[in-house]
Amino acid sequence: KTFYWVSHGTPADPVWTYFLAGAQQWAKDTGNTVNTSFHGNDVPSQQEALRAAIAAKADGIVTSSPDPGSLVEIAKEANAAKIPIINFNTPDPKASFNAYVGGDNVVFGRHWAQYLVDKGHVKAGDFVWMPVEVPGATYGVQEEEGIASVFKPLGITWEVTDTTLDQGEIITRMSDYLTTNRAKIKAIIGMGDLVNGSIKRVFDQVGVKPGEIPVVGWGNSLDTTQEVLQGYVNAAQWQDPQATSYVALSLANMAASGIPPGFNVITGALYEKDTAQLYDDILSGK
Amino acid sequence: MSEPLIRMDNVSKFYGRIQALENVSFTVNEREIVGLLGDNGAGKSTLIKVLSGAVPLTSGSIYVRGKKVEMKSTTDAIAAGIETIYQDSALVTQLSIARNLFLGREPIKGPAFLNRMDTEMMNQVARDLLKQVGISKNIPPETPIGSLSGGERQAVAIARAMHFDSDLIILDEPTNNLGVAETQGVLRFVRGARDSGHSCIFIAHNIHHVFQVVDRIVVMRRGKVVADDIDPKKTSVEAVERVITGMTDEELAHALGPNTH
Amino acid sequence: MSEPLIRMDNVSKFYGRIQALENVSFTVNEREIVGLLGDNGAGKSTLIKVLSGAVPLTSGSIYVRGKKVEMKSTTDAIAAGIETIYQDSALVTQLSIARNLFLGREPIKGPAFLNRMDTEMMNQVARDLLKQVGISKNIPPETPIGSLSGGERQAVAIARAMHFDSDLIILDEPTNNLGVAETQGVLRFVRGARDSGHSCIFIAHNIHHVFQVVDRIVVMRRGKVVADDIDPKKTSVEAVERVITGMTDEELAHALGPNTH
Amino acid sequence: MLRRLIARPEFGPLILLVLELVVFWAINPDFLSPLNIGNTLAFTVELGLIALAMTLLMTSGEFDLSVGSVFGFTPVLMWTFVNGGLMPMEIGFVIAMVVAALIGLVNGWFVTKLKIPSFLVTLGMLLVVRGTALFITNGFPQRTWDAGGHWLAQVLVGDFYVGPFRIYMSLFWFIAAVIILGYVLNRTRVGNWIQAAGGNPNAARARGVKVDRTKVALFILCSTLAGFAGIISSVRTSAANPNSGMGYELEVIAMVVIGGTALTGGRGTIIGTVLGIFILRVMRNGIVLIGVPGLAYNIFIGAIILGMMALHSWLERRHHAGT
Amino acid sequence: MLRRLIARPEFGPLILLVLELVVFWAINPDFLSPLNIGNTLAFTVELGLIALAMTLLMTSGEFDLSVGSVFGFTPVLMWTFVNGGLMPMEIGFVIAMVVAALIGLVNGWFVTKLKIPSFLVTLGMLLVVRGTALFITNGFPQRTWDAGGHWLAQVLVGDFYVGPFRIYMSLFWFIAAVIILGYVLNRTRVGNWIQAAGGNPNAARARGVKVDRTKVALFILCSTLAGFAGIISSVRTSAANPNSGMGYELEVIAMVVIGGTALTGGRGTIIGTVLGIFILRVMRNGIVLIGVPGLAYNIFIGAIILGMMALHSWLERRHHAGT
Ligand SMILES: Nc1ncnc2c1ncn2[C@@H]1O[C@H](COP(=O)(O)OP(=O)(O)OP(=O)(O)O)[C@@H](O)[C@H]1O
Ligand SMILES: Nc1ncnc2c1ncn2[C@@H]1O[C@H](COP(=O)(O)OP(=O)(O)OP(=O)(O)O)[C@@H](O)[C@H]1O
Ligand SMILES: [Mg+2]
Ligand SMILES: [Mg+2]
Repeated sequence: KTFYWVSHGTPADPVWTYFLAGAQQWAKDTGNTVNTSFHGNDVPSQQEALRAAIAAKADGIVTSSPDPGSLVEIAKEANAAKIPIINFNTPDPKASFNAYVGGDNVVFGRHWAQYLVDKGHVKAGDFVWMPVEVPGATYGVQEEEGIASVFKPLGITWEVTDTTLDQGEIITRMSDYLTTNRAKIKAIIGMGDLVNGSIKRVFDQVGVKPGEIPVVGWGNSLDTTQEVLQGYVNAAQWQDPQATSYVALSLANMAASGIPPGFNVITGALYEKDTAQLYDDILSGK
Repeated sequence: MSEPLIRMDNVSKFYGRIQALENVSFTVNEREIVGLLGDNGAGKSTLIKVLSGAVPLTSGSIYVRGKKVEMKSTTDAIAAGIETIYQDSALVTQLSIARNLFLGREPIKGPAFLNRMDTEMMNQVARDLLKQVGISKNIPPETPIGSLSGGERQAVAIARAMHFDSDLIILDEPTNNLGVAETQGVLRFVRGARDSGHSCIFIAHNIHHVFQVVDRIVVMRRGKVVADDIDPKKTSVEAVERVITGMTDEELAHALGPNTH
Repeated sequence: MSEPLIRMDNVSKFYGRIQALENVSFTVNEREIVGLLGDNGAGKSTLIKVLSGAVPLTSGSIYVRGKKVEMKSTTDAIAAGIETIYQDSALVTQLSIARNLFLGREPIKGPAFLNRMDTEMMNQVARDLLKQVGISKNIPPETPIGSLSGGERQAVAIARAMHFDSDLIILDEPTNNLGVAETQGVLRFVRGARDSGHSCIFIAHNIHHVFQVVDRIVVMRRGKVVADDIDPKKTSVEAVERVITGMTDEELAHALGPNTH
Repeated sequence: MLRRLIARPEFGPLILLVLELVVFWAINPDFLSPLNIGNTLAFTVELGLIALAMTLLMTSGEFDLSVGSVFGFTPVLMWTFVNGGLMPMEIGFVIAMVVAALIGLVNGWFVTKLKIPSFLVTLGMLLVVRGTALFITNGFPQRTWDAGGHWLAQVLVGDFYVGPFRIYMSLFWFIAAVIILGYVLNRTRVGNWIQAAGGNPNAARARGVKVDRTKVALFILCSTLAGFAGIISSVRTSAANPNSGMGYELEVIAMVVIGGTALTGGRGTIIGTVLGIFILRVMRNGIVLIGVPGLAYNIFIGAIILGMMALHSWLERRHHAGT
Repeated sequence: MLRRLIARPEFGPLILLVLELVVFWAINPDFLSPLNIGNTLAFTVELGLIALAMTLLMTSGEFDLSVGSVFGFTPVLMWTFVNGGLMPMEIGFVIAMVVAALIGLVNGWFVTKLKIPSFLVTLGMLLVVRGTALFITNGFPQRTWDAGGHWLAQVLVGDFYVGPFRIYMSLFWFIAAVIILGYVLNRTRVGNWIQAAGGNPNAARARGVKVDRTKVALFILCSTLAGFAGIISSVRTSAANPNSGMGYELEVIAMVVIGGTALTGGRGTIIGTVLGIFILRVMRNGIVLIGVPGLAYNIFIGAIILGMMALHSWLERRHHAGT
């Protein structure tokens, strides 16, 4: 059978390489063909690819949602063509997908904010810095929504800054910002894997000791698991990227065989130093 | 006497720190062909560029029929009735002959808002004009300028001035690159222009050509006008050459070498 | 008789579907100055472009001292001892006079791997050469070509050929744009080149200039050679003009208009 | 007849397009299914609108790197107004288009009056416009999915079926733009000025052609059509994201250049651009359809661009040698 | 003396840089703190190396959009070899540099032999190289953390303190490149050829200058230095990510053009480029330091580019009018 795995992410984002790895693993395990493509938040091009998959009479499609609402039409067309279409990574309840596999970015954001508050790292009147690779991309926007739901009532202020997807540039911009605002920043939420994975390098460059500024955020990369183990990052979010792809494709395959998936699969866990080794092992393929 | 068509008064021009014109005063009367002579770098092209608005003057003023005019751009000069054919005949190599001829003044066919060029008319006029300037070979008017020979290009530029007859036509070395027949075409055109009431400024290094058509000769040297009322009918070519180079007879004979006299 | 320096045999050249040269045969002997005449579009520039490797020929062959040579690029021609000064004097406007003069053959100072140009020497030579071609004004050799007058540019191109004396020097309308003194400078240079053992092809529309220097005149018309052994000492200017235009005496008199004779 | 066809500069791109179609179709016959054709057309015409305007601008010797950001910004602005309940959709549309035109005006003004290379001006503008889109939305995408029934949405991108083909209204906008801009470039006075402005601006100026005004008008055209395409796209895809249109500028310029318009100005062809648009879009569509792995996607796009250019240059040379 | 300084084309950029430094410093004195200066220098010189090579390439009339992707690809390749245990670091380095040079060779070959505009060639190459980097790594970044102590890493980017300033070895590589390339462009025969190739390639060819060979060499230089800068950067930031260098091409070209090199070729200045490099990097650093809101970052960058260009053009004109 032929399946299409269509991502709104960029291959530049390391977490997506783990998602991709899950899809490839699934193809290997089951012997089915999986055609993969990345669309870098470009909605028209993703829609076009999805319609191409429908035109090619795919046996099943799995896709992530670039923006809530943007795939409503496509889902309908897939339904009409009787092609199973499974949503993963970023949910869109408005669209008629057959199922959803993945986390909930709003919930993740709320957890991070709550974590900082519960552990006493921030209080009313404090300022939190929230770097993100691509401002305006859905994940950051939804996370901010969740974070805001905790911080706003408490009177905690924050700023989102733009770092790009380029490691050299990320480190430079984050260092610049940290140098300037070091006194003001009470905590950092790294709203992306590349950003959070650069914390150690930024701290080292600016001369901040591990633990001096509490950090939470994404943790789907070896850089971050290491940072958690070494104390640079207090807690990081695990998204089960490979598993998400694998399960989503399995559901698509199942639906293609006529068994409708009547449920969603929710993934994700927030880990600290004690459990970080587990994820470090998964990511380094041990 | 009435006001001259063009009067330039005490005009100076600096390119950076190089002074190309130094207090030049220069007039052209109605129905007069003025020959402008001078050695390389004398400032002839600069003078007419100032007059046609292609470069701004540094100081001095320009009067057209006694009225002071600011030549801020070529558009101003065209509006004042001055048409110029530059030395580096300014054509667009990618465009066809016909399109170059009418550039900026393309005829319109049909309702104005459609802005549609009258291509047929343009091609027809272009064909006629090319014949008039002495291009005997049959070159289609759709040919891009880029594939013409040096002289053919010059001929196109001339043809353009012939068609849009203005009060004053400036020709900067129009006979360069031209063959015998084409050169005569240009000279005939200049004479015809005067006969139909126009004035001309004619620049050329070939003094014989100048002598054949002009009413008055002005000579420049190193940015200054050194003679401005030479009558070609009463002066010899050699005398004018001496004024141009600023040499004594003896120096000139030496410079011209043994073979020439 | 020994082999001529250059022999072009049955050369044809098409630009797309336009035939610019039609079975042209043409020779230049050692120590000979050949004048190449012809009306606009006759194919003169094309002929010498083929000879200097600037455009490929469509058919035919070229021999240098009896040896067949493929002119695939200008480099081949330069290696064969052919130096060309193009009609649209090919200079780099952004570079200085001195840098243009030595372009492609810059002198090196110090160890070779440093590849260092000998700027002082270049400037010195440039200064001298400018004087030799008759530019009396003191132009610093560091001046970019872009800020020279038309004639001054031509003079720089000439100066270049004077310095790098090759077996054959081709001059395509070198006296266009040039003033009296500068023109004589060029003619003197051509004569000097022959005296020191070089050959020249000299193209000009000013037949008087041609008559002053050449040993033999070749005339082209519409892509063909129509006369290839006119002796300027035994022929009148008018007769040559008739050959060029291909007209009878009567037609010519008419074409030249009333003022000219 | 055939000879004249071959002699045209658009012949090379035409061959390329046909070749491409044949290859993809041979590999996957679904490639020419009505569904896929309708699908490809939908997005193609949106990018295509920008490419057409860019053709004129490039013919006049300038180019515009800010079109991608205007494509993203204009719909965001419009939907911010509309969703905020500030005004009805019609007025929001008009205001957004006026702002897009103003962006073009500023570009043109900087380029012509201050004589700054259009590369720098429009690169700066790209950043400003993209930044503004992010700033006014705080990074949040605007929702547009309730626009479906509105008459303006219908006029812009309403879809209907012609036989098995799903056709969007935007296709007609595109065809209209092809006809009008093709006519302007080849048949009108203004077209002559555009070509002259790109070929030899000094000569054009010397003839009294308003070179600067022509260029400014083209900058405005380019921005306006980019904004228009952005709005069409946002209604069709139900998404107005401040990040959309990223990188379109290079793709659009590539389309224009592949079609045969000179990168340096003076020579432009609308038909060529239409071919260029299809060459690139068909390629992107075909590559997904024949199942090129996601990570290798860019390798293929790049390699095909290079390969096609090599073929193009070979065709050109053969053609010159042949006649 | 002063007069001659003012007459130089680099005078405009110099004023801009000084102005920029003064303004930022006045707003936030920390701007000139040793920590910040060391910080800024580190990344500046990496981009700077590319900009220097690009200056020569652009003087010769071409440009290279693939430098950013080569910047990302070269270190990925090197670390893939090294981390895979296939070879020691020295050999990995050499092989990666050779591959970078080959990319330049291919660019040059397409541009000069097939006569395809460098815009298209290097755009295609950008995609191919970026795609290959993703493909060979499967998108995973390569780790370089253990390189710290290796002698080669020390030579490339070892850091040490001069007084309070943290200086990286890469600064010396940059200075060396400035001196060598400045010398080549202004004093050597090859420099004369480069300028002639950009100014009037036909004239240069007619004089027997090997225009094509010169351009190919410059493409190779450009790719090689981009790869070298990428490796330096990867060692310094301990990360070899297949996506690094994205968008650098435009920033690098902007640096070169702001410095006064003509976008159309024929005229180039290394000193101007050095100023252009600092103008842009200082700007990026400064606006974070003075506390511009995060999402407005791009607006400011864009607006400052436009503003500086306006100032630049005003200075130029004053200067021409004045003398
Ligand atoms: N754009 C420019 N920048 C600087 N100097 C210039 C510029 N144009 C001309 N000049 C200088 O001004 C002087 C006069 O030049 P101009 O072109 O007016 O001479 P001309 O009399 O037309 O000479 P020719 O007969 O050779 O065409 C020359 O010395 C020339 O070097
Ligand atoms: N690149 C080209 N493409 C097409 N046709 C050309 C090209 N160059 C020249 N021609 C044509 O070839 C013919 C000969 O041109 P050529 O330049 O050799 O003439 P010429 O004798 O040098 O004339 P002139 O005295 O005007 O310089 C002309 O009819 C011209 O239109
Ligand atoms: Mg002149
Ligand atoms: Mg000629």
